[in-house]
Amino acid sequence: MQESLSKRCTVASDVVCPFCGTLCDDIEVDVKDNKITDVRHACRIGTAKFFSVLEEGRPTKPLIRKNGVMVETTVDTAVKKAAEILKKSIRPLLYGWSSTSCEAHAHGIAIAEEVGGVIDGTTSVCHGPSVLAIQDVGCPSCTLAEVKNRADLVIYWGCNPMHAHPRHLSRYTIYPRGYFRERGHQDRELIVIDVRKTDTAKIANKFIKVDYGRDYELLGAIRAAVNGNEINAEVVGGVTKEEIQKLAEKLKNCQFGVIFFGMGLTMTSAKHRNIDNAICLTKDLNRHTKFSIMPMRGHYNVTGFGEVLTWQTGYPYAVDFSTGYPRYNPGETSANDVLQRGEADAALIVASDPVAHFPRKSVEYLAKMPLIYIGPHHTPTSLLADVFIPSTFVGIETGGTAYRMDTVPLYAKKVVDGPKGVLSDEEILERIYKEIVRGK
Amino acid sequence: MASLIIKNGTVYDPANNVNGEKMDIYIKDGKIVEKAARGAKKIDCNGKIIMPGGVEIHSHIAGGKVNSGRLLRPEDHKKLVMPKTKLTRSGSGFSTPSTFMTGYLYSKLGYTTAMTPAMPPLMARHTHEELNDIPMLDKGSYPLTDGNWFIMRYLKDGDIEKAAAYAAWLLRSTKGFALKITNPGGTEAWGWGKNCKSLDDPVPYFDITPREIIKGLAEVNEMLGLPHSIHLQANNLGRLGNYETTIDTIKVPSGTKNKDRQTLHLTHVQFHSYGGDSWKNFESEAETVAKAVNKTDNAIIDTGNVTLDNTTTMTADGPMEYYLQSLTHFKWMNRDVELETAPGITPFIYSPKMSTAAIQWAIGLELGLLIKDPWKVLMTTDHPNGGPFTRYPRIISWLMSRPARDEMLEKVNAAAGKRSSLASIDREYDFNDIATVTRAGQARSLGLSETKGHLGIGAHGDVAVYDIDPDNMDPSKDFKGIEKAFSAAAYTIKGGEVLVRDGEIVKVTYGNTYWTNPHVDKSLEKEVLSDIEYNFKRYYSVNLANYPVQDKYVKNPIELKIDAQKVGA
Amino acid sequence: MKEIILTPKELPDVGLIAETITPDLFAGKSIGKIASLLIFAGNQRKKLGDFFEVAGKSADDASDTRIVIKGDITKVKMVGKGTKAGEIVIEGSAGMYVGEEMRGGKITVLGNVDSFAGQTMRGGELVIKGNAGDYLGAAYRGDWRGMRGGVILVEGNAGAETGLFMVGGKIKIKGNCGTFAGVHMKKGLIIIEGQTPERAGAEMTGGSIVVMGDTDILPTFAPVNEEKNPEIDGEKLKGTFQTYSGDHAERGAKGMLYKFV
Amino acid sequence: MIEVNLITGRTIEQGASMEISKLSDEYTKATAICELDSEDMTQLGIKDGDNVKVSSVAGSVIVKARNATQGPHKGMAFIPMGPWANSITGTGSDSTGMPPFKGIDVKIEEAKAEKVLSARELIEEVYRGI
Repeated sequence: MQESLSKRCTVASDVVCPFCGTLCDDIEVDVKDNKITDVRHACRIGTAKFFSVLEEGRPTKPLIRKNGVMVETTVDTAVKKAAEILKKSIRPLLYGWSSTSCEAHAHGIAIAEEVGGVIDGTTSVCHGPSVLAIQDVGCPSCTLAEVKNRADLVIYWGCNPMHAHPRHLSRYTIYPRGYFRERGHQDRELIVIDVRKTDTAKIANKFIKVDYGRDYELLGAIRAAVNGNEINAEVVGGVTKEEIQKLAEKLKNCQFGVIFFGMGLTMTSAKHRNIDNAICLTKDLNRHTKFSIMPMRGHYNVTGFGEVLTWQTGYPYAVDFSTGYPRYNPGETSANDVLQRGEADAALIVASDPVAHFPRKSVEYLAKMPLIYIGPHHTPTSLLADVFIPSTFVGIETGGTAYRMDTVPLYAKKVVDGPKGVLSDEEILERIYKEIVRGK
Repeated sequence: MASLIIKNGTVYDPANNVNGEKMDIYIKDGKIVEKAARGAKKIDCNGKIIMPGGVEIHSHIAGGKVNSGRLLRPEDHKKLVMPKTKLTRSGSGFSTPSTFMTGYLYSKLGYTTAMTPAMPPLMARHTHEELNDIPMLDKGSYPLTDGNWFIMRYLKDGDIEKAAAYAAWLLRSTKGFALKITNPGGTEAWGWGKNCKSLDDPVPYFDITPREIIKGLAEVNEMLGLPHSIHLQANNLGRLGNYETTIDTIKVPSGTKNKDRQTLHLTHVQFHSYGGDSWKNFESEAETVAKAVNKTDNAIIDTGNVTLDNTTTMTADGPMEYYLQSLTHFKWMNRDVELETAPGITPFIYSPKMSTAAIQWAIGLELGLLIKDPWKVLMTTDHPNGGPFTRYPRIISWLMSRPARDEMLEKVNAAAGKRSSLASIDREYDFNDIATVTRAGQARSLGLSETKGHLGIGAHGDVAVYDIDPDNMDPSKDFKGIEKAFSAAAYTIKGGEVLVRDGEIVKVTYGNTYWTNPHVDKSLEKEVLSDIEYNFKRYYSVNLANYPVQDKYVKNPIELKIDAQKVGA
Repeated sequence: MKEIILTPKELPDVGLIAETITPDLFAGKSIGKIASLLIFAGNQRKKLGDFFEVAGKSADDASDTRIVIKGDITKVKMVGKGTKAGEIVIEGSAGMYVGEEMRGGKITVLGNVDSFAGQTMRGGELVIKGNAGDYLGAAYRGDWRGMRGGVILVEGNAGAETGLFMVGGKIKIKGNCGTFAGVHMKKGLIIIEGQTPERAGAEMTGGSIVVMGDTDILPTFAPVNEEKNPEIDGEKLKGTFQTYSGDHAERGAKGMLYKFV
Repeated sequence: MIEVNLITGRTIEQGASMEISKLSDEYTKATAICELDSEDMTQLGIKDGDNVKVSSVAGSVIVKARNATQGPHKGMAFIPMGPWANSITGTGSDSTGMPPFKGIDVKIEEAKAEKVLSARELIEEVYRGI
């Protein structure tokens, strides 16, 4: 931090933004009297996140449900209660993790292993299908400045970065000047493929509208064209055969191409098979030119959770420790399946909000079981919790490691102190772990 | 810290010319000492052999690429699991075990040190996070410099001192131990889907050749006075007829000298000793390569043995992994790293029935047996590329026993016998040779021979004890017994603490991470830093301030400070 | 053949993992020994006898042992995992992974089975009188070598991704089949007597899929010819079939799709 | 009443307001909405800002109809991800782990007289009784 203006006003530079998987690391934050006064370079959502630490009425004291009402308590009591719930449970679900540090993840995994629970990340309802596809067919990819320096063809398929990753295009893909692309966007072509003309599609050189749920067929048809095979239909997914063949030629003849994809593929009919076919298309294209593909990971450290869980257990999400060793099979050991099958009997939710983001049926089950929630805000999940331990914001009030969507790890530093008495996720989880193993 | 007396064992300590002598070893405060300390705990090793703790120079155990390999292969992880115990964490993975499990498995084999050889600098934080989660071992990692834009440009401009200053900065920024080069130039070419096919095939747009990169980096390495030499994966890995490139490569840095060690470490040479021009006439050229190694005094190699398993290949050599998956049509990961390198990953099944795999198996052993001086050839599997490190005991049995090899030659595809010289080799390693290729030689190559790979006074108290009575066991005949004994150390002692007893973990510790920190002339460093700053803003995707690995990422660091201020002065 | 009878008691909501229920592990064991075999209830290490009444007698050899489960075990996973010989009859519905990695013997389920039945099966016979879930006879995550041998017969319907990465064996479904039947298939045969909505044979490079009912064929399949009463992998089919080759999204694909006309 | 295909997903407004607080009015304003094609709105006889009831097999929810800005997409409705959308997303995952968040068959009816609940009200009404 460099001193500026008055003694108490500092500027933190090279700050990592803890919002999305773009993980911008060029943010400047002005701080006066331990209060954030200005945020520069961040997008609208990132800025909102930095300022959200100032939320009025932000919870600072742990709460425990007593006779149906949440009452204030001490961290010690809340930690003890949380440990008690987890120890008593015979199949606890530990879910979330995308908006906290890798240091916190490690403690969470240790707890899951100790209590023989199921641990799952928000990947499950985001790029889980991408993981399944990668495990079946692989994934030729690269880091983001490879795109910046080399790409002359960029495709966004089923994603809308103008809304979900607002600085993605300006930092890495379309607008920046790169070593081999000195004129920035003039040296590149942007193609958007989506079911609707999104705000990203509006700025594309070419927008291809695909019929809802027909991405898989369109991908297959493009592959057939790339591989020199016939397409046995005049129109596939709303796109004509001629247009598909023209597109295939364009893909084969670029110098360095890349496909970014999002929930428009992972959540739509065919789910992981869309990604599977998109990856296979990328593999096919590498016979002709250089091509990469990358999931647009949502939360700033959803990638990091997958990395830590993978190196510690061998699997990236949906890991079941109930037999004493890691077992993995999304569809069985993933959060929504465990919940909807009624297989969990307690839950620890950290750094995510399943009550807002899970389907109703899953939430109905969550509402029935003892629920522990750790996070900085009141959320729909905290409303249903039996134990709520407020925590600091990682990357703003607590430092920690996060992995960008292309798996580049960065240290997200602290810029202000958190509210007095509020611990970090990492510290809270470590205390819960210690409480669980105490006396064992 | 406990003091130990390791009594009555038969000691093999080649660095100190101890070859099968009955003697006692004393440990105090974590180090080997001359005399027994008062109150020292005794460990009776009568009827057992004693070696220094195993040292591993090249094993992909941590980092982005390794983790991508884990991610890619749930079916591999389902195959082998370790449940949690009171002492140890759980884990999974046969060819790419999870971190905790990696440490336990190495320790059970009697290893106490392992280096992970290929760290993309941009991903260094990740490598260290994983190293921190690998228990039982001392560790280190080698930043990749093969396709590095700064290095290539400085070398192209003939600015060797700036290249050295940059390399010093890179080691410091990544907390790296040695300079790794993988398919020099080829990884940058892979940015365009291309490759460098010979030592003189120029890198697209950079106007420099692999030969110039290797030569330049060898000079940089010696200029900085790093403990290890350059650690090189030669061009054309896995390609037919690549032995010519390999022999050519051995000669490249012959001008550089170092009195204590080689100036070139050529890694997993099994994959680089291929003859033939089609997979139908694929054959071993291990004899030719071994001859070249026998002749040189500046290069040593590690073998990269193939163990005939279903494994995961992973290397920073992106074009090679692409080529391999184009043969197998297996799933394939590629992970190009901006301005630096291009790792790739794909599974591979070395089926004993396949002629290629059988010949590859033979080549690894031929190299070990045909290179005369055991100090010049180190045993590795290039884990997990040739097979997982957990197969070391089996390789030891093959090296020590001609009957073991003959039995295999009967079982595997007949091509192994016909298109390699293995069937005609009588040589059998003795325990001293094994101790050299798995410990002493590895430590010397790394430049860590003061404290590692031997049992002399002042060495680390890292000791492996195996349940083998050399007076009553003929390794040539009882090769199954050899494999069994090396699979489960009777004791693994690290820093004077017993970590493994009778093949079981009895204590969990976390070792040190070694990194080197050479300091060059200040004004040169400043000049290079401003160059770095200029290029970072334009071409990297992260800010320079966020690039260097913060101190907190290295658990139990051992920083090797190196005065290289004459560089640039 | 000797019979062991398991009668389920109250089963916990969290479900059981009961990979120990297989003739190979029961053979040569007394009732008491069988009742003390390990079963996981959530994270609890329990005994088989905690959840099942065990009666009857086992043979010394697995191939002479039949296990009869009297009742519904929808909450029980992995029954018959890795079975090499002998027989299991489940007189109700069964949970996930029935007959996972089965190599021989026979498993019959009178009710329905949940997903992942016959996962990575290598031999033997799996008969399901009711419906099957998703991933019937499929590969485990990431495995490019799925079902390698044996026969699966479903008298009701099956779910999505039946026969994923199949490399051998046969799957016969009398009812309807979900989407992506035979996805990534390389060898073997899938017969769907009912309909399958779409995407049968997606990314297949070999093997055969027969569909008697309605289906939408992917645009990356090419019509070949009409065949009468074809014989595929020893199965004699009656009627006229339009054949398609594919999936031509893949290079050099040699998969065959037979559609009843 | 119209029958359409519903997709749910992110918007920048939903994202920014979520970071402020999911219990804030801004969040309700940004997220308790349903973007509809103008033709579909005409058919329903409603205009931008009118409340509609969106129902699927899983349940129903009241949200504010909004003119689709990223259209036209006749026959398709869009509700930003959040508790309102998830009141009507379906069950199961086809054994993949991923619930159906897009491609849900829904009915939309005008519901000018009914109230859009806040996140807090919605959670309390739907789940507290359980």
